[in-house]
Amino acid sequence: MNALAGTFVVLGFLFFIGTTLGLLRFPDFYSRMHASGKGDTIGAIFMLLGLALHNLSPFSWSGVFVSLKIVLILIFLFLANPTATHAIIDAGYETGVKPWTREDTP
Amino acid sequence: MRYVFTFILMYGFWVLLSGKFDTFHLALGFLSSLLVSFISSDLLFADTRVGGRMRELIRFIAFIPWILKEIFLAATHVALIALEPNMATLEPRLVRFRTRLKREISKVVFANAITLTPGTITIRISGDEFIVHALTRKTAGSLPGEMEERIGRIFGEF
Amino acid sequence: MIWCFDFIILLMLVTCAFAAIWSKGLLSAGMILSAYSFLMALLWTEMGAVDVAFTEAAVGAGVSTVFMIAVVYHTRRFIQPRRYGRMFFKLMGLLATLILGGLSLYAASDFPSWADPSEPASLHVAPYYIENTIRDTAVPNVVTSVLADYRGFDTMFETTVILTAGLVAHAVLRRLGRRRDPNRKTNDGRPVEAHTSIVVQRIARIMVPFIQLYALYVVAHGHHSPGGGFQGGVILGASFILVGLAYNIQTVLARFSEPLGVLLANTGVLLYAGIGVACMVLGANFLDYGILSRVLPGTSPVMARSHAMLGVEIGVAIAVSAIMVSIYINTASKGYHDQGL
Amino acid sequence: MPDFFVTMGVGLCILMFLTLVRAFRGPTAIDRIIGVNVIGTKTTVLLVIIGIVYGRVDMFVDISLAYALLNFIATLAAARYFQHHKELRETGFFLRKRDRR
Repeated sequence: MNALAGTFVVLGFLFFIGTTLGLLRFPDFYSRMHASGKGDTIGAIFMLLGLALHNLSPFSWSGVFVSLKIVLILIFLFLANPTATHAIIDAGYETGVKPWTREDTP
Repeated sequence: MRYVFTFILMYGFWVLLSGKFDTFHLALGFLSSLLVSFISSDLLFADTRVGGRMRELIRFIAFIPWILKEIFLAATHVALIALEPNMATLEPRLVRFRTRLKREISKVVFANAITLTPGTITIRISGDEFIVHALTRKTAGSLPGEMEERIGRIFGEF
Repeated sequence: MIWCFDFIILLMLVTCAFAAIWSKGLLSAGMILSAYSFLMALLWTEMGAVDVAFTEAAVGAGVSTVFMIAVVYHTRRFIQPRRYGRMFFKLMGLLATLILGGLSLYAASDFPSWADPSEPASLHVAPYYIENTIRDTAVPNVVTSVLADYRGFDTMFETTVILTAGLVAHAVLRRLGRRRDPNRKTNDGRPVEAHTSIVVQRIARIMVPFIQLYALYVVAHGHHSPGGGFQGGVILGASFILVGLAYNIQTVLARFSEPLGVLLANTGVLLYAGIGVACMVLGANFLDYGILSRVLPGTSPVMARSHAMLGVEIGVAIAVSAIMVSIYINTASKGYHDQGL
Repeated sequence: MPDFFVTMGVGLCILMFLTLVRAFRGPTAIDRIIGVNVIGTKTTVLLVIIGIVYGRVDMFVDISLAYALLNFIATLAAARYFQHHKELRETGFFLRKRDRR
């Protein structure tokens, strides 16, 4: 059980690294949104799943409830994160940011 | 009807949060759920016919593993692009297409699913038209694709 | 190993503070202060001050950033360079900062060092609270019993301070009897009301009931876990702010009208003070809850204190949530209560 | 096992610092909002990790849940600000330098 939890946490951490790199390296804000919208959600999901599993390992009923709460956090992040991404990118489109395209580079 | 459903949902949420089963806390939960279902049950369920929603909910839960797999692929894809030395496959573009989905809830689920899956983010929904930002040429070609079909089937449109 | 957390978070905090000062745009400064609040919450948690961290989380994520953005919405976003006397003002600012900072450092040298076991507070008051909370009040969370019972008088006046802040915001900002043209356009010919995507609206509608129930849970479980009246009230207010952000101010006012808001804000404080007065009527001191066991059926004085604390927390929650919504509506719509952020 | 979680937490802190770099550098205010949003998600996870390190998850998970529920309110407010702002088009603040006319 612990090994599985550890694997999940490490996997989530790798996704967080990918997010951060994407956020720093991508050329315009639309593509940065790709990094933050997806990488962050999946990273948080994996990490929280791992933590919930780890929390179960000495089994107790209060531990089960705490794990269920962690799963609730995960569900709300799953709802809220793409929505926030969509809201920001919609706002950027509204203010007239031009997307970066391959042809722009000299 | 929607009061009852909101109340049941809220009471379940309360028990999950509280984790205490003495009379005092259960009674407090009863009052709180009553209050919330009184204030904002019209937010949770837009129309009063709630009964038919259960089947959609079950189909939606069955849809979740598939979407998780897609998100996993998507995140790997973006992370790999971010790791490339000069990001050669990066070819961002805007895509416009019309959707066949009619109901608001299915459009919303579709938009969030697009946002979470390979290299695409929904920018705007105006009526039937979706404007989507795609990260590479390959992902731009794959819209609307299989996902629209699946979501349409969940919410009983096709 | 824990010091690594401390070190990185403190480093980030200082960087955030400098960045917020340097930034030319007010909105950017607001966003950086929002990040500052996240880091602050992390630091409180890491030091074990869970209730304070909860307050920081609820206030920082839920309302304070929204208030800042609402204020910036009605001001010019960028700092205008001053034409004359720039050097003079800067030097005066530097001088004032140096004097104030020196005085604070001088005063700080009188404080006991952090977590010193021999300081007066940890020798006399704190051990009493820690040892006797369960015996006196049957409340496991010491912070709640200190705030609502042992130091109930302070908390009552803190709630009054919040009420005053809400009333002042109302008195300064609200423009009664004036209306703006609902069809007016901005400079570039677009309608004033921002359009919001159906995705945001639908998800906000799903989230709002859960946020509200969570707020009530936080109020009710202040005795056992972090949280309490203030945090729960802020979260409850934030749920109405979310409705306002996803739809518009009219929608909020339809649910939470202005007279109702004023009524609730005052009712909350009155509930708190009323419990105190009820104790006096029964012949004990103000806010001495133990005597209430005569009125509440089937309770010992200890349980009466516990239940009275819950009543007090509910009062705080009602007042705080009403005031948060009222401040949001007033700042976002410039006091016209029609359109805005 | 606690050492493993402390390492993960410190790693997340370092990632937060890198994200802060994006939040400070901009170049536009929208980039800062993205940065702050990402920091919010990381905070949510980090709070649970700190809870596990201290062995009191039941206390810390509530704060984390509050962040999960409230984090997107601030983002939404900022996005709504940009949905509608007069100055942006006039000053060309969002365009890259060579697109400004």
